[in-house]
Amino acid sequence: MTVKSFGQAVAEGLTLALEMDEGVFLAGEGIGTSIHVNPHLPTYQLLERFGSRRVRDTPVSEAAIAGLAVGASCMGLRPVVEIMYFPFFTLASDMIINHAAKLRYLSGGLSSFPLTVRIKSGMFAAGCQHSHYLEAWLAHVPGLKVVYPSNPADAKGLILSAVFDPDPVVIIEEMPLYWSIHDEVPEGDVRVALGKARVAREGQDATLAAYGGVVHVALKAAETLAKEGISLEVIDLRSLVPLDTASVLDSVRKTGRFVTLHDATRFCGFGAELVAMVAEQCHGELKAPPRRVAAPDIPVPFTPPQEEFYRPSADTVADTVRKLVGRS
Amino acid sequence: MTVKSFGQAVAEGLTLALEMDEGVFLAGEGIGTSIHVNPHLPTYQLLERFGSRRVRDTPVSEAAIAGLAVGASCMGLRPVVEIMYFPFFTLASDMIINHAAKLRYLSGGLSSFPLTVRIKSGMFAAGCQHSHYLEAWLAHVPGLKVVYPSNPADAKGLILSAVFDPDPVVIIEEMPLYWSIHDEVPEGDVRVALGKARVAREGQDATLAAYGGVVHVALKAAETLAKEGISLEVIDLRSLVPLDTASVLDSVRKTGRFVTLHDATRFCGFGAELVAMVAEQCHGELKAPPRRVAAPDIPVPFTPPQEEFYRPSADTVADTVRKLVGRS
Amino acid sequence: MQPQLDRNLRLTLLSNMVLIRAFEDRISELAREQGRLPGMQITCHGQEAIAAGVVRAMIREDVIVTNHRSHGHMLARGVDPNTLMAEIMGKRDGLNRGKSGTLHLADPARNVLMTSTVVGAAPLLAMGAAFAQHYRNEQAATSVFFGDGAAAEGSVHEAMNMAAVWKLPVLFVCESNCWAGAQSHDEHCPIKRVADRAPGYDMPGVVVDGNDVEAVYIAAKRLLEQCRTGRGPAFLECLTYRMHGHGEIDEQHYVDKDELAAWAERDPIELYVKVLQTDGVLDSRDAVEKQAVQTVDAAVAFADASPYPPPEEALEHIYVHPIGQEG
Amino acid sequence: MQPQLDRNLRLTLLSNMVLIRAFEDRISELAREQGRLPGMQITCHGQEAIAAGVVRAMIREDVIVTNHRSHGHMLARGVDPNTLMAEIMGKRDGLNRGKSGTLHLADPARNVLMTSTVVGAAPLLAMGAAFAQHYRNEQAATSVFFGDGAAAEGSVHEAMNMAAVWKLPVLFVCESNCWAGAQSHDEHCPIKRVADRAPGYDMPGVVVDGNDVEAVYIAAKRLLEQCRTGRGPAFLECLTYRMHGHGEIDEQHYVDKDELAAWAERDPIELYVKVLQTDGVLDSRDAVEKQAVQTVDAAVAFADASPYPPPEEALEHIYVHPIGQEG
Ligand SMILES: Cc1ncc(C[n+]2csc(CCOP(=O)(O)OP(=O)(O)O)c2C)c(N)n1
Ligand SMILES: Cc1ncc(C[n+]2csc(CCOP(=O)(O)OP(=O)(O)O)c2C)c(N)n1
Ligand SMILES: [Mg+2]
Ligand SMILES: [Mg+2]
Repeated sequence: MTVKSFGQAVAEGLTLALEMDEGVFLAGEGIGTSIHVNPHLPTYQLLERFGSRRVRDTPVSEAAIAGLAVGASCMGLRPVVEIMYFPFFTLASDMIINHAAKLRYLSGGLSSFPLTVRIKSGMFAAGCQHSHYLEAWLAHVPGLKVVYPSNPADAKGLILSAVFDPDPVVIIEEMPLYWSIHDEVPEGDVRVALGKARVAREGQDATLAAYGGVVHVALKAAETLAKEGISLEVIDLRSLVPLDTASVLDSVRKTGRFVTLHDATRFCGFGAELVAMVAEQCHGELKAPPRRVAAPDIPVPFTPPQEEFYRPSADTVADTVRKLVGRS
Repeated sequence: MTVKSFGQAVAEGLTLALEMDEGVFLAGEGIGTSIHVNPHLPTYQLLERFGSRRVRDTPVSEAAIAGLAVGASCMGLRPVVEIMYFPFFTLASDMIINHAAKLRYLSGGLSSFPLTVRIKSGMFAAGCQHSHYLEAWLAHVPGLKVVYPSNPADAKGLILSAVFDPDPVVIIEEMPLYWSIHDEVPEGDVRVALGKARVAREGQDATLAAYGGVVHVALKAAETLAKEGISLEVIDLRSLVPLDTASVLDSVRKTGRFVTLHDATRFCGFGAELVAMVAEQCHGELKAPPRRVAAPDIPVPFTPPQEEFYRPSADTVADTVRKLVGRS
Repeated sequence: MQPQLDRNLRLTLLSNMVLIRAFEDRISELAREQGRLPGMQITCHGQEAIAAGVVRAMIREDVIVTNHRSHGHMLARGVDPNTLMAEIMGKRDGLNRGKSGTLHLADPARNVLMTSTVVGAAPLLAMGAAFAQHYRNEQAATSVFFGDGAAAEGSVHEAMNMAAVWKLPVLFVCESNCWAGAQSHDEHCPIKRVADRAPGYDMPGVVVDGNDVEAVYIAAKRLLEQCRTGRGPAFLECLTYRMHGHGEIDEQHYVDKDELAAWAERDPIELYVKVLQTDGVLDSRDAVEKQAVQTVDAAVAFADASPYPPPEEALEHIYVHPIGQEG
Repeated sequence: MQPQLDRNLRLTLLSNMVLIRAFEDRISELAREQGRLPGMQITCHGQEAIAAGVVRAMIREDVIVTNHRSHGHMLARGVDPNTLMAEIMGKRDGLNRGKSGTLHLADPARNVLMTSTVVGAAPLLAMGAAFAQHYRNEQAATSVFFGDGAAAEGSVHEAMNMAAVWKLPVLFVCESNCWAGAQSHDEHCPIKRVADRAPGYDMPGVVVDGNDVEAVYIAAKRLLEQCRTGRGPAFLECLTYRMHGHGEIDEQHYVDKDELAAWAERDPIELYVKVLQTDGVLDSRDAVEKQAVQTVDAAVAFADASPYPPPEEALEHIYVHPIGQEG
């Protein structure tokens, strides 16, 4: 175990994958030579280390980046491609949605597509053409797997599982985590299975399900609530597809209360699926209505006070839980 | 009132819009000269009638079709563009999601984009690269409005509202309805407001919310159930954004039971939002768990028995409602 | 003057075209029988020389990626007509267990890697496949078939650009059949020859008579050779005409009858039969045609005998390990 | 030899460039002060001649669509430097009430219609705007600015293709500054001159020295004239160099210092000052520069004095009639 940043942990996963399998290659815009020189970036110095055959800077051409992944994976390689920011996923979406996710099905199982798409997400004062949380789109498409790590160890373990999974996996990396989150990371090829949630904090009074950076927001809220005698169980989903429904439902059955949290906008967000699932499965077992904490239904704003306004806060989470347990 | 097919009703709406406003023009692949000669197609003979300035066949170029709409609408025209089949929306999605839906916001309200995107949806034995129900994607994007008519009068009334709305509206048209559904359509410029649901059938025992072609499936199930003494209220949402939440919630409060129905796959489908909303708002008022009837989480299959397997049926709806009311 | 090709090769080129024609004729007939073939049927009538010419120019290691008008490419590559026909009917014994139908055929065992019916997508997939060949340093290339209409899509541009920047072994085969659905060439393309765009990607752009099977073969062979030897991608435009409607339901009300008749005079099979007869290579045209019809008869019989796959099989073939059942 | 331009015009070209430079210098400084400018700042240092030259060649009815490197285009078009600076700071009195920041500036009143920071998107938007001009039979054109890196995007291809098929009045202005982020020209483009793709769309492709403001002006004027008179779109490639990093945080470790120095020798402002001095047109360079600095000082003062917009205003400007409050 060594303490690493989130970005370094992704880098370690990528490095191992590149070392272990000659069929693994990376491609994306500026993943080799970058305008950013930052040791916490996931592809930092991988070009220098593995050369331009394995680590490939591409033209600004998202459809081609995704097409490269689909075509090369069908030939048996294990492409790991990067979409620079989530809004540009739209430009790659035909390849990912209509091809990566469907061509195995259409072939009657003759072909497979062991590709990984890394999508960088998060807010960084650039506005809604650079920031858009679209994980619900991906989760709605059969044929894809979708993972969303919150911490360094999971980031490394999930990227390894993604790369060596026989099917297309999308991994969403929140850029601001790259340098802001540091934690212990196990050495070597330690994978985190796709579809297994993690109890980030045990609790008795309510269950909160989250993924990615807001897991830390939830933990902060749980800390605050603990001081008030309210015990919040925080589940870090880690993977949206496959979804570890059992972990969520077991916890809800234990606590009798449920809240979700994400940075994406509320309407038709992933939280809707979680709440729907809980409402369907735990009817009569809930002591209070299920709740969603999410961004308002607006594009990600640019100017700092509005960007802050967009972001769901630990205070909002704590308030929501207080109401759920009847303590507000 | 005249009886018209669904396709003729759309055509009537488009015709009126073209007649009423010189700024309205239509563009899309084969909307003028088509390989299909069918009087129930919504753009049948509009080229002959309005000429190629107003009704424009485009290259096979979905990004350009959408870009045309965004650029021309910003200049004050009212483009009405067609995306031939829903999966090809991916190719237009950058323009629609990152531009049509966001540029007004980014301009601080200086610009507006009075455009309409008509997306053809539905299954027709072509498989998942031609059929994919992605309305939940659209509904998740602030800045768009999304309408989804089930019958000729609504189709005409909603298309008119969409064309003259000052913001981007996406209207989803299920192709198989064009010729299979005939009903009375009011003459003239009779609009259906965006955001107003319609009670398609009154009932007391359970509430079903649906949109598009499956409204007819729901009505068929309601018919069957009525014979068994179960009274199902069917709400035709007509518009997903804005969503008429009041109509849904009022009905659920009356019946105490809720079920949704759509052709899209279940996981993260629009039904998740509806169930989540009901679970949040009607906690303690539900006599049974809310339910979703939806397609299984698979791509739309090609071969006829599997296509049928995909499609949620009136029998499934009836069974689900029977369980809800404790009669199975 | 074209160099003289080997006699066996010439006969193979002919029999490939004749088989394709017989197959497509049958599709055309079956499409008119209610309930026989699910969905819209798109045939390659008139374009057989392109399929035969390009595919015969390929070596076994070469890979094909194709589009909605793929039957000819499949047959030329030696895909079993029985499983092909069964697939088009959506049957259990179809090439893809009824999951594809006519539109998304794949036969990876014969290097017919993928088909996409999203117009313009095939070139991107092919670029990715060619990347793998290049990455592994294989002496092989990928041929991708697409239409003149597809050339308007941004995806084709991105595929050509990336293939050119990285010198990937892709042969872009544009079947310029004068139509994209009901739109004529000048409604979607501002220049006469799509191949004239090739220099903009630093690749050779060759235009051939797509109804002259030997011309297609010779050009494709040379360009594929260039692809395989590290000299980067190439573009081959084959001028031809779509002799049936866009689909079999399309009655082509928008097509000039004289133009169609003029192209019918240039039927690729008739032209080649004449050449081979003149050169004394072809003994009996009838034998070739009879053989083709027998093959197609057998294919239909095979397909008819196969049941539909079970409805619940719709749940399979999404993931390699179905979710919830991972090792 | 270029024809001699009007004296006032020449002085305007210079003062436009000088203002842009002063503005961008200030952005560059402010970007280094912690917390002063939100987000990454992208300047057009070295590319001022393109903004000044193209925009001065436009008539009032002409429309601009631009990209992430837009400050120069805005200033040349006469956008108020005060509200521009306030917008870049994300302030309430910004051009777009702090909703845009540096990346998505729009000033429709001055026909700076839209900015998109999705690389390659601007040409599609411009094509749509030009369609409206054509539809209304206006004698006007749309100029769109994009980079050489953007030329790899499918969107640029689709925009050029549709504009060409329909003969829309768009001037595609490619600012070829040798870089796309940290990638050099040959990493994203297989040919030396992007303009060589123009014939593939049946449009003229003109290459000019992008650091020679008069050359840019003259070429743009001629091509815009062609656009406005129904002769369809045109392509203008302006060869230049990105003198700062991709953003102000970028220290350009990947840039050859000698190459950068050689281009610094060809600074568009220095070059033009020399020309105007030789021709005896420019009395005092200092006066022009002083004026520019004063303008920028005033802009910063204006922007600093403006508060941030209220956080809840984040809920506004999505729909014309907020949902739930329709008429
Ligand atoms: C992205 C996309 N847009 C539209 C269609 C509908 N479509 C199918 S084939 C076709 C025409 C294609 O023309 P071309 O590329 O010339 O091929 P051809 O049919 O002539 O062989 C169209 C528009 C599609 N399948 N995919
Ligand atoms: C679709 C998309 N992909 C990637 C980016 C990130 N990005 C911003 S600017 C840029 C480089 C663009 O290069 P070029 O078009 O030459 O313009 P320049 O910056 O040189 O003016 C990139 C890759 C983006 N904004 N949009
Ligand atoms: Mg064609
Ligand atoms: Mg550049």
